[in-house]
Parts: sequence; structure tokens; C-alpha cells
Amino acid sequence: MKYTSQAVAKPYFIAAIALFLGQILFGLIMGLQYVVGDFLFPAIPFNVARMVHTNLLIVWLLFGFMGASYFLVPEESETELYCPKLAIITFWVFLAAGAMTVLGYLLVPYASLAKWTGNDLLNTMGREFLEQPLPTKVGIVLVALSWLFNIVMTVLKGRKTAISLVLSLGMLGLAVFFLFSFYNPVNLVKDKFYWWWVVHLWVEGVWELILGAMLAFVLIKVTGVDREVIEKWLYVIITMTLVTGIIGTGHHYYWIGTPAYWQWWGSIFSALEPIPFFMMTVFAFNMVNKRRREHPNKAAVLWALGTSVMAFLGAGLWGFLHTLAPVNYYAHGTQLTAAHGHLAFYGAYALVVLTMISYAMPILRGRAANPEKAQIMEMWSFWLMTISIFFITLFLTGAGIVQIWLQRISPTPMSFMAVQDQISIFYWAREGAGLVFLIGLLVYICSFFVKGDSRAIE
Amino acid sequence: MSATFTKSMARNVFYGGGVFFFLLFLALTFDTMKVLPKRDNSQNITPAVAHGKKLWETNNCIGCHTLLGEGAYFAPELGNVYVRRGPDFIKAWIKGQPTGVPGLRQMPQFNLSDMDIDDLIAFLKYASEIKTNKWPPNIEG
Amino acid sequence: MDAQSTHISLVEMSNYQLATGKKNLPGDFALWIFIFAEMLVFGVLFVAYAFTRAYHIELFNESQLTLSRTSGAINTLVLITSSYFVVRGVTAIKQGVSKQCAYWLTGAFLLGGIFISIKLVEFHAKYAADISMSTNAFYMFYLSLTFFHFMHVLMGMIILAFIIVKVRRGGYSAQDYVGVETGASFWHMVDFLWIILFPLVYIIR
Amino acid sequence: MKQANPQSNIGATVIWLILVVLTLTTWRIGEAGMVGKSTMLLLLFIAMIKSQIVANYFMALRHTRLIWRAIMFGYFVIVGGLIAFAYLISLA
Repeated sequence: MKYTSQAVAKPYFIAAIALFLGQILFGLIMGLQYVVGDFLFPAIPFNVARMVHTNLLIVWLLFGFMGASYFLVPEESETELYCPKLAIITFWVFLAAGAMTVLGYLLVPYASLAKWTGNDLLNTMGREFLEQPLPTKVGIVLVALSWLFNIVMTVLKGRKTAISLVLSLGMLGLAVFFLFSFYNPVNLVKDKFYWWWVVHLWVEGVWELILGAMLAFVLIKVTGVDREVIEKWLYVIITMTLVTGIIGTGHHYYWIGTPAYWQWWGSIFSALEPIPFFMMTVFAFNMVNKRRREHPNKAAVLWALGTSVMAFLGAGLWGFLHTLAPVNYYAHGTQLTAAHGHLAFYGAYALVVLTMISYAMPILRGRAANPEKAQIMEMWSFWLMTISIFFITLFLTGAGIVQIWLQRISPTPMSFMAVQDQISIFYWAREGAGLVFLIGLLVYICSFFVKGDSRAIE
Repeated sequence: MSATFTKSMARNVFYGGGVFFFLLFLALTFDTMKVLPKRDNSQNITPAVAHGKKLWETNNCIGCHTLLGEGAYFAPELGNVYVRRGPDFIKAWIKGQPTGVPGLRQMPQFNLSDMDIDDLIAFLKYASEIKTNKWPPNIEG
Repeated sequence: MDAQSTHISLVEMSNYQLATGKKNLPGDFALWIFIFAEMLVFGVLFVAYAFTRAYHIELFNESQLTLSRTSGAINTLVLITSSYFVVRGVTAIKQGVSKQCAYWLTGAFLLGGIFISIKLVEFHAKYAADISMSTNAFYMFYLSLTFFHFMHVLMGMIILAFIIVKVRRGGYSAQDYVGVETGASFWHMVDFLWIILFPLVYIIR
Repeated sequence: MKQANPQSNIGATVIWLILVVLTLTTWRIGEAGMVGKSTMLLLLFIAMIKSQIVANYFMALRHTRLIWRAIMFGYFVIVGGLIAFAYLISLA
């Protein structure tokens, strides 16, 4: 660890992993509810489990992003963090807000939660991924601003690199676009239109800046390739991200009451969205091939390469699969969407956070890399999780295709619930793959507790 | 690869390209907002519809159902349920939950008053009349 | 830092030229990636136009007649001429004559302004006739393509303006003109795309 | 040190004149209301000539490596070819 203030990243990373575990457990509950409908009913109805599953995902990724930037920015800026204390306070505020929110979801009927938390003052709840009560939403804004402030102040007082600049821009975008979550008009079409300004412009826009910056940082560290080269390509890749991704928002505007021309704009630009991901894959492998040093942390290299490949598969390929309007007409709102969502979030965001943790955590614990035994376990967990999520995606894709056929294309369309019965075999298989994923995650967690001789940090 | 390929130019292209496409997006958004009244059925938004939407949200219906294809994929699409099932069926259905049939997916009982359910149905009727470019492909959603 | 890297790349470039007799792409490669991406988008739009037309021939033929071919042709001439001016500007700076370069580029910039004005008159006519992207498939493509291109002209003008200012300050020379070439390449792309767009949307039926 | 080619300005001017003539030709064809397969192909051919002139002479790609010229030419062949195909199936 070069700067003592980098240590604030540690609690963020630990919280991220803990919440990740929670996310997976609730995912398994939901997966079972797909086939055993009354499992845990009425204690945890499906909608509650889903809310917890998706919200935990968002929160743990945010924890990961924050921890990563608190680790990365001091090193990039070659100075201590502007205010480590603020980072720690922010951590506890965010953790408390997150925990209270999840407990609220689990213990109180959602309608009562809405009433108690001032939803009548400003309707913002009850929209997918934005289910958080008003105080939590305000809290997220405050936490994001505190994070942004701390990082920007650090960058300003130290060296300004492309990586910290891109990261800061991504964070700024994250904070700004989240503000649209406070806009909830009665007009359903407008509601949905601007809802995507949070959801799409986050995951297919500004988050990709954060992703790119984090990946570039790790690649510089583990390959020793010239910073100029890596930062140049970082700019090129995120340019393509914005060029394709911003108008690519249009692929959500086909069937929600928005004008038909979005079918063209959305199809064309979102069809190009795989390009930046493909460039990222080529770039990551290129840099690793051109490496000038053998970094002792082999696991981190694996996570980094895994990110670039799985992001391309999940966000790029599986996104492309159903992004063209004529295909999306049949695929919209089916298990195919779920398949894409799972692989994309895992491949792009879960993996990049795990990459960062894999690189930073040993350093935070006072060594360049973990002992070999721990690294081997980590790699095992990578393969277990990656292969099982890939199978989850395949099973959901299968479920989606059959669903589309039976419910939407067949000359005698079946009802939604009847189709669900037909595809239960896919759901069972998915649940099985989910269990393997859980095992992978547990192996990952165990890898932190493996002892052995490790090289001291230089 | 080309010899002239500088980081500063890559950065300029990033800023220029980002701003350019965001402005284009704003222009398209502007046009969309102008055209929307012809498509979004907003002339039929009554206080009942507004209340219905709030009930839709505060009971987290989107946590299981899709609405115009967006939401969770656990339970049927409700954007066109008004057309598919009609108001009476919907009312009876909401009141009759949960079915309690072992092993089947269960919808919670939300304890809504008759008036609340009517408003919710008004909202679903409004949603079903939005011009969605003929989506869903058929009545099953 | 920048000056140094530019210098190094110029040295590399001339070495490469000495070795092969071939030049690299004029201007900075970073912008060329963007140019290729933009060409790809336009290409897809052009082809989409043609295939959509195949299903709505009468509609397209009928709507196409409401466009002013003459203003389209004038705009083509305007863009071609401005591209020519840019070429002269690049030649001037290669000879180290900053002043002339600035004149030529300013001329190109002003022609860009004329293009914009004519296009605005066309857009206004359509707007006044209550025609929008939602009117029919032809207008959807006509307005999308021309507006998207219109924005590229604006962006090209902004780039030219930056370069003109720097040229006037003596920021470029016969040794260092990569920036001028970069802007010029973008401007020629705008021209290149319009050369396809004009016959496709205005003339061919 | 680069030596400026005194011919280059004359060359560029000639190129410009050719482009003007071709543009006017396209415009005349449009005004004359000519339609049909051969007109369509002729117009696309003119567009190809113009676009390649711009690429090779204005963008100055003719001295660059083959790959860049091939991209610009291939671009027109693919885009123009698909356009021609779409028109041919609709004219048939």
C-alpha cells in the first residue's frame, strides 16, 4: 500500500462481498419460487425477494465502485485521499441505510413502508430497481456526492491522470442521472421514458466509464504496459461506449408508447453496442500479451481477462441477440431479457469489482499477492461462478425461446402461466446452476482465509 | 498502426463524441415529448388513474408482473390485462388472492378497498390504451 | 508533453515514409476511429433506407417529390467547395503559410454556415407543413439522416473554428500540421457522406 | 522538410471542377425526372466516383497504405451494392 488512506477501501470491499452473498441467497430463493410457487409464501413473497436481490446487487456494486475508487485514486493522484474520515463516515451511513432499507423490505409490507417513509410527499417508489424509500434515495444522492467530492478533491490536489478523470466523470454521471429517479409523472409513458435515464444511462453509459477506468488501472498495474498506451485505448473504448450507448437507449423505447422512429435509432445504435466491449476484450488480451512484468497476483489477471470476455458475451452478444426491434417485438419482457441481464451484470460489473478486489485486497493486507494456495482457490471460484452463471444464462435463454414460441409466435398462443409450467425444467436447471454459483462464491470467500507464505510487498 | 495517435486527441474525441451524442439524444427527446400527446393516452388520465398508478407502485406490482413488457417475469403482463380479462375478472382475482393451491405461485392479498381496486383497474385501462406500436404480439402478452 | 509526443510521432511517420514511400492516414488516428464508426452508422442508415423503400415504393416516390432537389444540389456544391477550401488550407499550412491557411479554412467555415442555413430553410418548410419524423417512413429517414448529418456539419464547423483560432495564433507550422489534417479529415468525411446521401434521398427513385 | 508541390493546387482545382460537374449531372437527372434501373445505377456510379475522389484526393488517401483506400472503396461497394440490390428487387 503506497498511501495509508487507501486503507479505507477495505471495509467497502468487505461489505460488497457480504452483500453479494446476500444477493445470491435471495436469487436462489426466487429461483426456487419459480418452480415451487409457494416457497416461503407469505413470509417472503417473490416481489420482496426480487427487490432485495436487485437492490443488493446495485448496492454491492456501488460499494465496490466506491472502495475501488478510494483505493485507486490516491495511487493515481500520488497523494493521500482528501478526507479519509469522510470516506469512513460515508461507508457507515451507506451501510446503515442499505441495511435499514433491506430490513424494511423484508419486515414491513411495502405499502406501509411507502406510507411511513414519506412516499406521499413525493411518489418515487414501486418502480423496478428504484423501489427504495425516499430517505434511502436521498441518502444515495448524499453518499454519491460525498464520494464524488472526496475523489474530485483528491484528484485536484494531485496528479491528474486519464484514469482518475474518466472515473470522476463516470461518478458524476452516476450522481446526475440518479436524480431522474425523483421524477415520477402520472403519465406512464413519460415515467418509463425517464426511468431509463437512470437505468440505461447508468449501466450502458456512465457505469461503463467507471468499468473502463478500473480495468485500465488494474491492467497498468499487472502488465506494466506503458500508461500512455493504455489510457489512449481507454479513451477510444469509452468514446465508442458513449457513441453507441447514449442513442442506444432507444432500444427501450420500442413498445412503451414512444414514437416508432426509436425502432430505427435504437436498433442501429444499440446493435453497435457490442463494439466497445469487443474492443475491450481485444485490448485486455493485447495488453496482457505485451506485459513487461510477471505480476505475482495471477488471480487478478484472470479476473481482468474474465471481465473483458464475459462483459462482451453478456452485455455485447446477449444484448445484441434481442436488441433489433423486429426481434425485440417477440423477445421483449421474456426470460431472454433475464438471461441477458444476468450475464451482463455479472460479466461487466460484478467481475470488474471482483477484479479490483482481487488486485487491491492483498495489498491492503500488506502483500503484493496472496499465497499461491489462496490464489488457486480464487481461480477455482472464478471458474465456478463464471461457468455457472453462463449456464444460468443458457437455461434462461432456452426458457425464453420456448416462452416466446409458445406464448407469442405459435398459431395457438398459450397463456403466460401455462407456458411457465411448460418451461419449468429450465428453471430447475437454472436453480441447480445457481447452487453451483453459490458454492463458487463460498469458495471465493474462503480464499481470503487461506494462510501460507506470501511475498511481502515491495 | 498509424504513427500519429495521441492521447490528447483521443481525449478530445471522447469529449466531443460524448457531448455530440448526448445533444443528439436531447434533440430526439425533445421531439418525442412533442409527439407524445398523440400516443400516450394522457388525455384519459383522471384522478382515479393517478390514484391507481400510485396503488400500482406502492404495492410493488412490478416486482412480479411486467407492464408494457418491463418489470419482473414471474407473473403475467398487465399492460393489456384490461383487454384480456376485463374489469370484473380483475376485481374478483385481486380479491381472491392468495389461491393457496400448494406448489403454485402465490399472489399476496393486498387488502384493497373496492374503490381502490376500481382505481387500479382505471389505471390498467389507461395503460392498455397507450399506443405501443402494436405490442404485445397477441392478447396473451 | 504533447509537443514532444507529436514530435516523436512525426519522426516515426517520416521514418515509415522513407521506408515504404507510403504515408499513414492524414491526421490523428484517434479521430479516424471515430470517422469509421460514423461511416458505419450512416452506412447502416443508408441501407435501411433503401430496404424500407423497397416495401413502400409509392410512399417514398411520392414523398421524395416534396423535397427541393435544387437546394440539395446547391448544398452539395457548397460542401464540395468547402472541402476544396480545406484542401487548399492544408496545402497552405504544409508550406508554412499560416495566414493563407486561415483564410481558406475560414472560407470553408463560412460555406458550412451557408449549408446550415439552406438546410434550416428546408427543415423549416417541413416543420411548417406539419411534417415530422412520425409522419411516415420516408420522412422518418429523410429527417433522421439529414438531421444527423446536419449535426455533423455543425460539429465540423466547431472543429474548424478551433483550428482557425489556433492557426491564427501561429499554433501550426510546416513541421506540425497534424491538427489541421485531423480536422480536415473530419470535414471531408462530412462531405463524403453527403455525396452518398444527396442522390439516395433526393434523386434516386 | 517537405517540398510543396506547385502542381497540387491546380490538381485540387481540377478535382473540384470534376465534382461540380458530376453534382450538376446528378441534379439534372433528378430534374429531368429520369427513373428506372439504369438511371439508378448511373446515379450510384456517379456517387461512387465522387466519393472515391473525395477519399483519394481530398482526404489524401491515395498516398496511404492500400488498407485505408480499400476500406473507403469497400465501404462504397458494400453500401452502394446493398442500396442497388434493394432498388433492383423493388423495381423488378
